[in-house]
Amino acid sequence: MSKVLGIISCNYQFNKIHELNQNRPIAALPFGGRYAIVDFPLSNMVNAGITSVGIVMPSDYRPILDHIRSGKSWSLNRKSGGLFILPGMTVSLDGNNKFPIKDFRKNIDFLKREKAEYIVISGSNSVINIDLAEVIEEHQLNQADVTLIYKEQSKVNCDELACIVKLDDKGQVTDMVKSGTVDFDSCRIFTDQLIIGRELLLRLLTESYSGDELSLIDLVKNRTKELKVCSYEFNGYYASIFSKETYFKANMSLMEPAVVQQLFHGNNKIVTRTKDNPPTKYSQEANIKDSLVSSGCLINGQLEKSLLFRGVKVEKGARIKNSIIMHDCQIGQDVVLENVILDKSVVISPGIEIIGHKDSPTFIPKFKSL
Amino acid sequence: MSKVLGIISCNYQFNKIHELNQNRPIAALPFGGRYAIVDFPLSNMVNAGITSVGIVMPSDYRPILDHIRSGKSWSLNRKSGGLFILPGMTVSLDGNNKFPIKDFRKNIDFLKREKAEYIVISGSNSVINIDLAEVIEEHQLNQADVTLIYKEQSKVNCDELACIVKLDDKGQVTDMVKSGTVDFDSCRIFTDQLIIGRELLLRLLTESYSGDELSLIDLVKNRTKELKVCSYEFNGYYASIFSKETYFKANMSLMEPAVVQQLFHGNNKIVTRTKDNPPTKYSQEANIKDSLVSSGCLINGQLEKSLLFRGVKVEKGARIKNSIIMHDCQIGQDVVLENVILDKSVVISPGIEIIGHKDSPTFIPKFKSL
Amino acid sequence: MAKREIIAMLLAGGQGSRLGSMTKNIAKPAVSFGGKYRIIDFGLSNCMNSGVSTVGVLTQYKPFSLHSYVGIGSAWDLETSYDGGGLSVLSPYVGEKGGRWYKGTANALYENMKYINNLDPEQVLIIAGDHIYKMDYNQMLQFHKENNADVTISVMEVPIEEAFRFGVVAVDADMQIYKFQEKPPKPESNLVSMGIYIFKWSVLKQALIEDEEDEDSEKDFGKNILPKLLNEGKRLFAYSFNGYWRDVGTIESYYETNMELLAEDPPIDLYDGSFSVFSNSEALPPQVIGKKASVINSIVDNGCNIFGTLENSIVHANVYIAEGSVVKNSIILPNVRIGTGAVIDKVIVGYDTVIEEKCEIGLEKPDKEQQGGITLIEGVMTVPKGTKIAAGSSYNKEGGERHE
Amino acid sequence: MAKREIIAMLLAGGQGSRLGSMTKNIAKPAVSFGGKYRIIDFGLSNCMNSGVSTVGVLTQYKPFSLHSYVGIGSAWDLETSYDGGGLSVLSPYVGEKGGRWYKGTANALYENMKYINNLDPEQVLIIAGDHIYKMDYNQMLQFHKENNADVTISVMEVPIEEAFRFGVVAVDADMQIYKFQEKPPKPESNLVSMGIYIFKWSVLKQALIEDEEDEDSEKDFGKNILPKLLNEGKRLFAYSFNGYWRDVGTIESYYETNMELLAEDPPIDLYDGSFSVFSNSEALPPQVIGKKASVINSIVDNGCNIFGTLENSIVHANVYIAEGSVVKNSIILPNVRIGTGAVIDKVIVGYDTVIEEKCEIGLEKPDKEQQGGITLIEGVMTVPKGTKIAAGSSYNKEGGERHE
Repeated sequence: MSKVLGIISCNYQFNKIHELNQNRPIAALPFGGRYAIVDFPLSNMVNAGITSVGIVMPSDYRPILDHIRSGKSWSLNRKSGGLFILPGMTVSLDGNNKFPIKDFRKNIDFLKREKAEYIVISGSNSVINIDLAEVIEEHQLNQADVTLIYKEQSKVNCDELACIVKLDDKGQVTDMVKSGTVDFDSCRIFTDQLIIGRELLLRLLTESYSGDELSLIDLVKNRTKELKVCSYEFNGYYASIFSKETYFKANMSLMEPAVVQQLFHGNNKIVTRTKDNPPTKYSQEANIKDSLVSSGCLINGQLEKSLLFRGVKVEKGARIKNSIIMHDCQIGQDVVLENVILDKSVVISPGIEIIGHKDSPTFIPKFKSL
Repeated sequence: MSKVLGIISCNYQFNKIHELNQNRPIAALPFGGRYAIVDFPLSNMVNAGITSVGIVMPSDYRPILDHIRSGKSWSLNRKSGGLFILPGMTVSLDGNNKFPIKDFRKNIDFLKREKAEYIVISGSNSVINIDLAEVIEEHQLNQADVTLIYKEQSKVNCDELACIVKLDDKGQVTDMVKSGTVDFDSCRIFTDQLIIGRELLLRLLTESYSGDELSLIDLVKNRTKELKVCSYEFNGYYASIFSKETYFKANMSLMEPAVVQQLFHGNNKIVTRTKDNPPTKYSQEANIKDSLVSSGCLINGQLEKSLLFRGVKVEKGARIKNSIIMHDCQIGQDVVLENVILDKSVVISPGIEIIGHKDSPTFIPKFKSL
Repeated sequence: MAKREIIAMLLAGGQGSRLGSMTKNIAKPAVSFGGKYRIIDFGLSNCMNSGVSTVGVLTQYKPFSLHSYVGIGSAWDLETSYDGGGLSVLSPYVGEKGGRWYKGTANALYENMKYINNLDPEQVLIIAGDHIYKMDYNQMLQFHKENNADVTISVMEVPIEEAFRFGVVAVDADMQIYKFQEKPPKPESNLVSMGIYIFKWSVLKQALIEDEEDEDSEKDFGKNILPKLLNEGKRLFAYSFNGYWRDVGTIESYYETNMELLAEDPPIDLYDGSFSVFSNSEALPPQVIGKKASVINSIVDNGCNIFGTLENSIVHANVYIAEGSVVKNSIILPNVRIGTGAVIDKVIVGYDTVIEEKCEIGLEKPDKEQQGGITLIEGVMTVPKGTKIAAGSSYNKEGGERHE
Repeated sequence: MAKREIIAMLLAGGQGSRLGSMTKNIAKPAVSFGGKYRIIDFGLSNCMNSGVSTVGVLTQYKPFSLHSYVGIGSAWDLETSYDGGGLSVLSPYVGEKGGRWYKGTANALYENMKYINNLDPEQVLIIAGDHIYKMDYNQMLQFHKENNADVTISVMEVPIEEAFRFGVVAVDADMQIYKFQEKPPKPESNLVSMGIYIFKWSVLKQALIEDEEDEDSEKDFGKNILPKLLNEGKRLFAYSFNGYWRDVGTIESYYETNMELLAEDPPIDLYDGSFSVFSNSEALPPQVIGKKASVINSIVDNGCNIFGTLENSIVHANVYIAEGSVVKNSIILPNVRIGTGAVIDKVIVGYDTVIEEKCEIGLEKPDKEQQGGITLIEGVMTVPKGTKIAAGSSYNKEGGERHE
């Protein structure tokens, strides 16, 4: 395989999700019981044999750095290649202007120095397990300049923030538009992942005199005539997280064994930082149905269609339904939770009842005691 | 040994050294052919068995992070304890106001969480190899509240920026004053290293309502009557770096084999990040005297009383005297350098002659080609 | 190099033959335990939590399984360092003329004397790789130093009728040992050795050399070294340990010790963050508990998919329990698959094994049950659909040995 | 687990007896080379630079020295991973009934067949641990695949009069091999095997099993496996390598290969950052060149203190050369101390050795010089003040072996 470089833009944030991630970039948001969202792009790249990955950091770099550390969990603590911390600005996004070119310009030395043929560029708000090696192979076979990865979804699942890819009959990209502006039955949603030649990217960055406010997507879409912009359809599970609702929905979709199977039990593993938690213990009084539980929990209560992160304690008589409980929360006796999201280390005193709305769960911020 | 926590303040900068480190905190300044200055406090702590070290970072954290990475070189890539990145502000200093208490307040959660009995606090602009385990032992024996480490120096070596420790006849600290304000024959210079009980530090931080602009040194010196503030005299090699001249002098002092012996060949090693450089090669034309050379160099020219960092190339006929050449510089044929400091990756074309002043060497910034 | 105060030598060479086919492909200390751990995690974590930062792990039986598990010790903050510190795996060496196993615990130390000499410690801590306990060795070291002891033996009280199975010590009021008897028929005391020793290295070294030359010696600490030193008038002390300690050397004790974790207040707390047990574990997804599953009084590790009924059981990583199956009072090792309709009771299922649909294991109770009625299914095999296995039996497969 | 395309098996078990006392305490691949490296660095760095990320290192002689040097492979980005990838050290196993050394290169592979089976690669690259060269195995793999070869042998041209010392291949225009002769008295070709092979694993596996059963076989790749496969009509190809390659198996070749690095344009470029040679090295201070020192045409590593005269020499880490001493045409291994007034010429000084004041080594030239006039001083010893040693001799110390 030709040498490929990975870049993950971890420096964006969505206004709609502000409540959940005010103190952390979306890339560091806990997901699926033990992961951070950045684990998905990072693992996908490493699984494709990519050994040099640049992480574009937001100004508050600590949550991401705390999670990724030296990159050892992903075997990226290397002498040759490895993990590169790239400074970026925290950008608030609402649609097409992802991958601002000023981020790339700021790190142009890195792009010049790392002698790769191709660059895989990924966002950090998608839950996806994709075989990027196959995409790279297809990119090569097509002799493409750029390959955009999309997922076809029915319109009802297509948020107005999504970026839609328009294709010609040979599958080449003719345009990219905001979801709200088109009216199709089904949408080809850009998954925020693309492959581009390194030389081409460097050329685009130096050619485009137009200001820094443009995004890489703009550069590509303005050149669909001169460049060969190919597309790759991804058929597996894909969720884009940009609001509390999409966050909740994506987590809840893990109650479907098929989704867990596809995301976590296939050939390519999603890797995350391991912690030394003991296994989970279910007591005589435990009553669990249709749930996902991480290690280190002590469960004496009742659980239904819920997701427990590491180290959660659930006391006797507590009933949790349709909820997400992040790590180290303590749920007191006889507590009733339904449609709630507890951020990490929340303590709920005995007897308290919180019932959120089915479509818009109640969110309790971290370290809160109720 | 009781559990001890280390904290290194890497977030300060001196106005006088601005030229040398405008793009890096003083802690990341290259020193002695292959080190960064932060290697000294970091190695001293690790050599004393300290396995939890907090690094207070300046806003431009990258140079330090690039150097320290996961802390693996110092065996600090640990599950229990290890390296902690603490956010700080970049502070510009000129004397006594080191260790601003707002840095400690900002990271008070860390100080509360890490259950150590003592804390060793160190600056990051001193070149010193000290057995901190012995100091900690003495601190315990003395049942001291605080122990300040000082070095006695003749007045002529005592810069006006130094902080002078005044002792009573039992060796307890009665006051700390700026060097310029006293008139002794010899000075006891505070080496920017102290030991303090963790509980005491937490108490001082919460007690002192007076604003954030105070430093930990102020807090201690205002309490020399209530607290038992002991002193520890360090007798070995010590250099404090706060200007181009002190930087140059400290590097040049390494031409003295005894200094190299004391700093680098004793029981306690100064550890730094290793790179895979080949060894250094001296050609038939090489003529080296009284110099310090790092690995990866190719030397065809003449060297006298000079310090070469890694990967320097010196062509035939070049003559370098009394100079510091940082890593990856290229010195062309017949170049003459005397009393100069070349920052990293400087290229000097053949035939060029640069002769600086003996007491104030000429400085060439990094990546410059002349 | 600064002289080291103490290093640990962890004896991990035991074949564990009393664990039957559980140790067919794996060294005893590498056997899974408690839903997530390997037995050796406890000794290594004790070192880590006690600040003992240099550990020699002595292996011989199936060393590859242990070696690949412990690696260079990073999982226990024991990463091998330039100066010989950190963790080193010490296997019997095959010379040009062949190699041989250690002749006994003392011989194992003797053969690795050069390793210890290079490190030049003041004290040597000797521990076993097959005990389940949490202990701060540093407290024992303080006791050892305060007494200026040549040897300190960690001891505990057992019912006097059990004492004959151990090394029994008799002590004076200062806890100095005046008598040591290995497995005496009529014990004089209920204070027994836990097989954890701190020796002054100078004393141990001399004793090892002399014992090696003694042709009558069995090269064993309990039988030879300790009685010999006592006879010579050396200062031997007993350090009382009051915590939980188990030897998991038999199928029964392995089973019971696992099951003790299921108590409401288990005698050993794995959830105590101030003295954690560390392990070298892979990042696995959370466990899935299905719509029709029932999970009570059980311990389950990451990566499991539970769709059946689970009761009073310990389930290690990546186990799949199909809908309609029932698992009771059992210990399931990693990567096991239990098929629909299978029912198992009081069974230890070895790793990577598949139990196909409708098997009934441990249900039929013969009049005279072997091994405490515990059924043992060997690892890396398939139990075909509908197989019935009586309680207390061992289900093995003869033939080709896996790469160890 | 995804099927791996290729894994490497690095044969590092050779005793290196032709290197004399240099390999008394250390395996040949762990011997220092070129001022900073160990011989094995070249093979491991080639793997790293070629993207071969799974390497089994087969050791047997003095395995501890190699094991502690390579660790878990981090220095070459080959850190051992959960799925068996990365670097694994494979030592001969001591079973209950003892252990034995490998019977030959093919037997070494045979004994580790289960390791390879677990990894299930398509191709197996076999390399030696004692060759100095830089090679992109990936190009060889492409050639191998393009030819749909069963075996590809890396070959180079040598003067025809040298060919009898190697495995000689005869090829057709497409580089397909039609004849292979191990060390033939009268070579038909000057194309010789470098001991670097890529095998289809399915083909190699079958051959290893059959060869193991063949009682007449010497279990050697060159003597048995390759001729056998050729006879069976398998597709063997020769991959031409034009770069620098040296076998450093004798004192003379070790010496000469080191000395070649001192040429103005050395045939192997260690300063080429695009294909670096990596090593597991300690952070040592820069080298000190004293006021009265003279250093010309030499390679010196970190941590050295040079106060004397150094000429045409290679000096490894942490060496101290006192004022007034003269070191010429020599290779000094790590941690050596050379005293005031000592003069040494064309000497290999083993690691950790002290040469006291006024020794004269290699100055006196006997009429008939042994080992090319190279004097060999064993490691870890002291040459007393004023000792004179004639050129071409070996200065050893009998007695106690260090812990290896």
